[in-house]
Amino acid sequence: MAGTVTLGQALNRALRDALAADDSVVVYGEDVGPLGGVFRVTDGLTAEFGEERCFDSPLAEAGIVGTAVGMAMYGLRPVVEMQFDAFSYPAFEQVVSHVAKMRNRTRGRLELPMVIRIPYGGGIGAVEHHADSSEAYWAHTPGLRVVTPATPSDGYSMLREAVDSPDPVVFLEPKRRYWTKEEAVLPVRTAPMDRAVVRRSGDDVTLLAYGPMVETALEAAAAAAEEGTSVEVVDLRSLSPFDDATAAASVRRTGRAVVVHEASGFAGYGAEVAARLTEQCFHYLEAPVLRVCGLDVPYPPPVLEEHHLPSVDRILDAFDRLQWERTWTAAPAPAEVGA
Amino acid sequence: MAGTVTLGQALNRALRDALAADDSVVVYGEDVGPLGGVFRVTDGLTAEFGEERCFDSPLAEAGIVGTAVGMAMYGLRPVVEMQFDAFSYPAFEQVVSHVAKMRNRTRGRLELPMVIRIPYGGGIGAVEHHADSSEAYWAHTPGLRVVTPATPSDGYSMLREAVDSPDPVVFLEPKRRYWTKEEAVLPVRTAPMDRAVVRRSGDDVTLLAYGPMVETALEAAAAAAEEGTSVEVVDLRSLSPFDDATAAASVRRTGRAVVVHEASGFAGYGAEVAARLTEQCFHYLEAPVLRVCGLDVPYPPPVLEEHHLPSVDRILDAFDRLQWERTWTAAPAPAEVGA
Amino acid sequence: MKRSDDARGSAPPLPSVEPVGLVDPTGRRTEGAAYDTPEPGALLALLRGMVIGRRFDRQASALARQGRLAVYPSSRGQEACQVGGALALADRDWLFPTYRDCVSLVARGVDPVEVLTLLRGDWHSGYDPRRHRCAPQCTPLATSAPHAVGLAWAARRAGEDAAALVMMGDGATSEGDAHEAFNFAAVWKAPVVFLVQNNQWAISVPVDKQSAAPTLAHKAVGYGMAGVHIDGNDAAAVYAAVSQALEAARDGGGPTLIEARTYRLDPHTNSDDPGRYRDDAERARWEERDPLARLEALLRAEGALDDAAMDGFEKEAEITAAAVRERYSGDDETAPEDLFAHVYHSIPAQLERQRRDLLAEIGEG
Amino acid sequence: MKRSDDARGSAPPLPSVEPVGLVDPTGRRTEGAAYDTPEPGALLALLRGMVIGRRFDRQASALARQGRLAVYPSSRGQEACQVGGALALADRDWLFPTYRDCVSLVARGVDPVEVLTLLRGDWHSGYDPRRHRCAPQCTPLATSAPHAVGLAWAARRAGEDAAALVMMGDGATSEGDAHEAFNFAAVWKAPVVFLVQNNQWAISVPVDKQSAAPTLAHKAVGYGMAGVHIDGNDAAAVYAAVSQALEAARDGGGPTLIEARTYRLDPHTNSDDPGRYRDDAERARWEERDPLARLEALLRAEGALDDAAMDGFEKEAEITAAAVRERYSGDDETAPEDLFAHVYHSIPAQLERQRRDLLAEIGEG
Ligand SMILES: Cc1ncc(C[n+]2csc(CCOP(=O)(O)OP(=O)(O)O)c2C)c(N)n1
Ligand SMILES: Cc1ncc(C[n+]2csc(CCOP(=O)(O)OP(=O)(O)O)c2C)c(N)n1
Ligand SMILES: [Mg+2]
Ligand SMILES: [Mg+2]
Repeated sequence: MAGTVTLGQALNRALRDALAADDSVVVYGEDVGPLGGVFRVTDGLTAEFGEERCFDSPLAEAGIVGTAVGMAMYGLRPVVEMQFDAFSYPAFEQVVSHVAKMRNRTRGRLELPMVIRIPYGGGIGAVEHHADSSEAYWAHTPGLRVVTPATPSDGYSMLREAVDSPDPVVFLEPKRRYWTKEEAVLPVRTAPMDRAVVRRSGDDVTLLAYGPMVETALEAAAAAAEEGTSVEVVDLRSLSPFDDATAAASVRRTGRAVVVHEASGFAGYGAEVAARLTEQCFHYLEAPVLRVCGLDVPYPPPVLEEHHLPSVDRILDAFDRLQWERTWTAAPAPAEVGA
Repeated sequence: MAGTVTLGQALNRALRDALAADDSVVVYGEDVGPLGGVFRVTDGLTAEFGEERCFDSPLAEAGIVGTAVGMAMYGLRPVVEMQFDAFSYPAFEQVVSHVAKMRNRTRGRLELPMVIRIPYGGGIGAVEHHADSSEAYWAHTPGLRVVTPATPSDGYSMLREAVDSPDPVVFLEPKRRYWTKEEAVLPVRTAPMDRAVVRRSGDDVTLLAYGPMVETALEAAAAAAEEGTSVEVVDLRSLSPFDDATAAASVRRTGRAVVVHEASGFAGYGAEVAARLTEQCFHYLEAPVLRVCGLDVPYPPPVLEEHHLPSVDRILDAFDRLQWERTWTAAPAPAEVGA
Repeated sequence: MKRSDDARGSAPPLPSVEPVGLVDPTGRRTEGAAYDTPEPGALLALLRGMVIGRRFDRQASALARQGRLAVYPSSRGQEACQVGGALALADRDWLFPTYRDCVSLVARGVDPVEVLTLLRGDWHSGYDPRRHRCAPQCTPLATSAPHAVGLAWAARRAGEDAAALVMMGDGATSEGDAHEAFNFAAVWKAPVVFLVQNNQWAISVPVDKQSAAPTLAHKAVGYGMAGVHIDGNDAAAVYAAVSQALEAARDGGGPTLIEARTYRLDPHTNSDDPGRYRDDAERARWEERDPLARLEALLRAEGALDDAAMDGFEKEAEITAAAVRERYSGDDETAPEDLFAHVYHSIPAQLERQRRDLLAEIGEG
Repeated sequence: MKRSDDARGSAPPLPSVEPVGLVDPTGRRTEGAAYDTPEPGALLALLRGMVIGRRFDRQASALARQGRLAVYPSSRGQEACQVGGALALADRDWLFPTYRDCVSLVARGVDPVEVLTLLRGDWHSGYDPRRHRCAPQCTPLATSAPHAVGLAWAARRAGEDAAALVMMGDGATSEGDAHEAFNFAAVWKAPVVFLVQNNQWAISVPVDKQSAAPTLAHKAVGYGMAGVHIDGNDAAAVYAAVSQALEAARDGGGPTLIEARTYRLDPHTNSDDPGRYRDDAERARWEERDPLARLEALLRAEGALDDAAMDGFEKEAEITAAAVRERYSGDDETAPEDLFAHVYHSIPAQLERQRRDLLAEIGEG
């Protein structure tokens, strides 16, 4: 498969290849069978692999995740879909009290190699409950790996890696980017899924983004370049664990950082990014790490979502607030405090 | 009621007075009736007010919160108990998708004046699922008020205020402090529940804590004083909304800050505290805001919980890492960036 | 053993595996029906509601096709449930509709434009829930069922003679919240009626993948509540069954679970593609069981309806559709600052700052 | 209508409102019993398991009183369920116990000391789940039920002739997860047996506040699965009913919901105070329905048990208790670095830093 591929297609191909490679992989959830999922990410899988490998279950998210726990206990590698972000909430207890803890509870005797796919985020004009960004809930929960791809290649590679992972993975799919295209050759292996990557190099500011906001961040960086500001864009990819090395190295070099996400800012994931980069890079920072996030309101109705979502303009505004007039010459590198 | 009172007794008295003051208040949940709750916070309420005002419901947390939503829609003021922190998770969808959003969804036409009481946190030697600190999940959810008292007086006053609040309140009760005593006269009104308060004044460091950790913070401040460090202890009380004014004023004055909580640090509530104080006080800070938090692991079994929980020693260690050798003379106060 | 099995109720009769009806698909009264057929006035009101409802639904589908609604889940084919359920309610009762139940809201008297606010994407809900005693339409499946139970419990406590009608789909019955609501209602003997519109499909998933039970109404047995299985394309039956259940509920008889067997003729929403999962022949068979034609046939055969009356209904329907179209050419009235106004009773400082920033950004600050 | 009601099963017979048994409280065989009475060998094994189980339970309660366990939820009075359920399992089957089911684990052959690891507070679970085919004991109510369904489904898919037995309490049946597990099991025809130990109380809440249904077994009807209501103090009945249900499940007959009517004689846990919510007279009446005495009486009356055999069981029980006591005087083997070792397959950098910090702090770094 070479040529133009969308994120949705890349994810579909990853599932197909995973099903073909390993008989212990099963895919199920709501409408993932004949319909192929409401976003068609599971399109054709039932036809190709049969009802035993890709199928529709009763409509109950706790039941879906809970049965997947049992399958994984047995040794299967279930990949389940939550149809939309807010519809993963009924499964919250199963995820937090079991998926995240079973390995630890049993001293590693029961691993849960399972993947919970969640299309997340807004920007598609959807009505209430169809545009939440739930990453902070999952990232705060030890025992889960939480990853989110931003490009078709990463979608393919990270999903394959998630399915192969011995740990349970919450796999967050930026739904507004399902149709994002890339020239790619599949199968492909990109960076390991627990690594951040630099998507664009720059010297003046580090812009940290993930999932749906990576594209927006790159646009902002391009716009800033025209105004003479050189922005380095870091795609975090793995929200938990966090790749300190990549992010902190960039911030130490640029001395300024902005983190961007769609979720409400308050107690959001960006707070962790800002807090830990400040801990690790304090004396390199010319200004506080700023956050450009969704407003601290419930996700708005479609006509207002543009006001909620971080935009290129808001990111550029944040750059302007990075206290450029205050640049000091770098102090001799002090010992940094541990994370 | 004057004399020595425990937090548990103060909460009980608050519920009694609320039931007596307003016929629209109802209290229910698991074992809150004749048993008086596993922590006895509802002790005697059924006997005094009858089964219609305080009663046991079927054992189902989503059902409990969901029916409370309906009661509040009708105009009652339900106060429901989740028996332990981790047992609020089955109600997560009801809380996040309805309790937090109903007012906004209906443009204020349906307010939900309800209180969800959750005993939270560890330190009592309890087995798995009985010692979680779930505040980050709730605080990240716009539409909820999230408060947590640290003293008996605050327990009384804040719970009364929570019951009277037109907004839904997640009321987090630090279970290891249920037996904490104070000389108090009840009824009492302390500071409004959306305000932080300074529990101890100091000049060198601001130590921010809430709920179960306030007592630990005060102990650490006392110990630090003996070593010559003057610590100001801020009890946040309201986790959402956050009282920026009180916290930032303290940090601007001291130039150093540590935030402490039991929950795992990663993407925990302390990240928000650190990030926003850094945004608001960057040029006053002599060192990064440090976090002393639970480890990034599932809550440990009883024999290991001492290693997980923030201790006086760990807080003192954090003070030591505040880069005292680097104190600069305060720069002329620069314009601070907005939150 | 004071609180043993004896203290609990005995099993109510099992629901019928074949749906119960009053009017057969050809428009004739069925023999030995389980309910009395409603009065002609009520039947005319049902027909009128269905004619208007269907026209409204068609209009909304058209708006969705034109991109003037964010999404529209049609209830074409389910009008007997939509209207029969709504008209069975007294003014003092409450309706808890889902995203699919727009026609139900219209039948209840809610302004059709306000009904569409959610689906147009202007706000999460457009009508005043208190004025109409209609909860906002609920999207997370089964989650409004416990709300209805709590509200009904509160109404009874207040001495109000009111009940609540909860709408849900066949798929929604699989959710844990449905179970918890059924159970709370039965234990509390709350005045609630659960109307499950079994339209055979939960998006692409057929009901035999949701449940292995003989009917969904059989679930009632496990809660100790009454369960009935009715023909959901028979408006008279829906009206009668819901009316009787509401009455029993108000009289302290506790909740009833009604499964109404019907069919979603249109796609799940305008963005669905049913060709991927179901036969057109199936849909065609159900088109023949049209709830409107059936009631019209009965009323005409019994001389209770003439062309003039039918024309009148259709005219009303056109007026409703035209009003929706026209009022939709106006601007929407949602303002950016509405984002902040309703999150809390009063705006916290932090939100006030965000509000000011936004207004400044869009040049209104 | 291709996937209509017809495609789904017809209703299995309703469970009996009176619990079904094989041996009456005085130790005599009941007439016209629904199951064959197990062979004498099996009955002796049940009695042996119950004698050992009760002694273990008493020992654990004593340790809890001495503060040597963090908490202990006794199952005294429920031994027929604990042992009858466990012994009905084949080695290849899986057991999904709750916090209350320690005796069940002991009967299954798990090292009693490893069973108590959770309650001693040393770790969240002490035994190897794969070795014994026992899931870790589950505390969040009803949440392991879907695990069992998924595991059983996976086992069948792998061609294994194995089934899973899920234990749960009466209170747990009110949770949404119970509903979802029942439904998935029935729709998937998963080889699972749900054994509800209705011990009349969920902490302080009596079962008539949990459910208004005639029995909890009636819930089965709503899922299209078999439901049976048995005397949970009759070990022969529990063993027979669970055995038969497991067999049916393995044969592709789908799940069964068994309600076993029993009683929790002791407090909910050692820190509970049942005087606040229940009559001592109630407890006293249930003491008379003791599952051990009943089976002992039967076996003695029928000449299958003599003093020597009974002494043998009691000696084994004492040995078990003594072993628990002794091995409990040793140090616990949990090390602080265990905190980090099992969270992920390999320790991420961030945890590794926390590990090093902790070891340094406690002087082991
Ligand atoms: C908790 C939850 N999970 C998933 C969804 C996504 N979803 C919307 S409608 C639907 C199917 C519902 O089927 P049914 O209950 O039969 O109602 P119908 O749409 O047929 O009226 C699904 C899965 C949702 N809205 N809520
Ligand atoms: C989800 C959840 N909610 C609440 C609790 C707290 N809790 C522990 S045991 C118990 C009562 C359970 O009763 P039942 O299911 O009848 O089992 P029993 O204890 O009688 O064996 C409760 C409420 C829990 N463990 N899990
Ligand atoms: Mg449906
Ligand atoms: Mg019980």
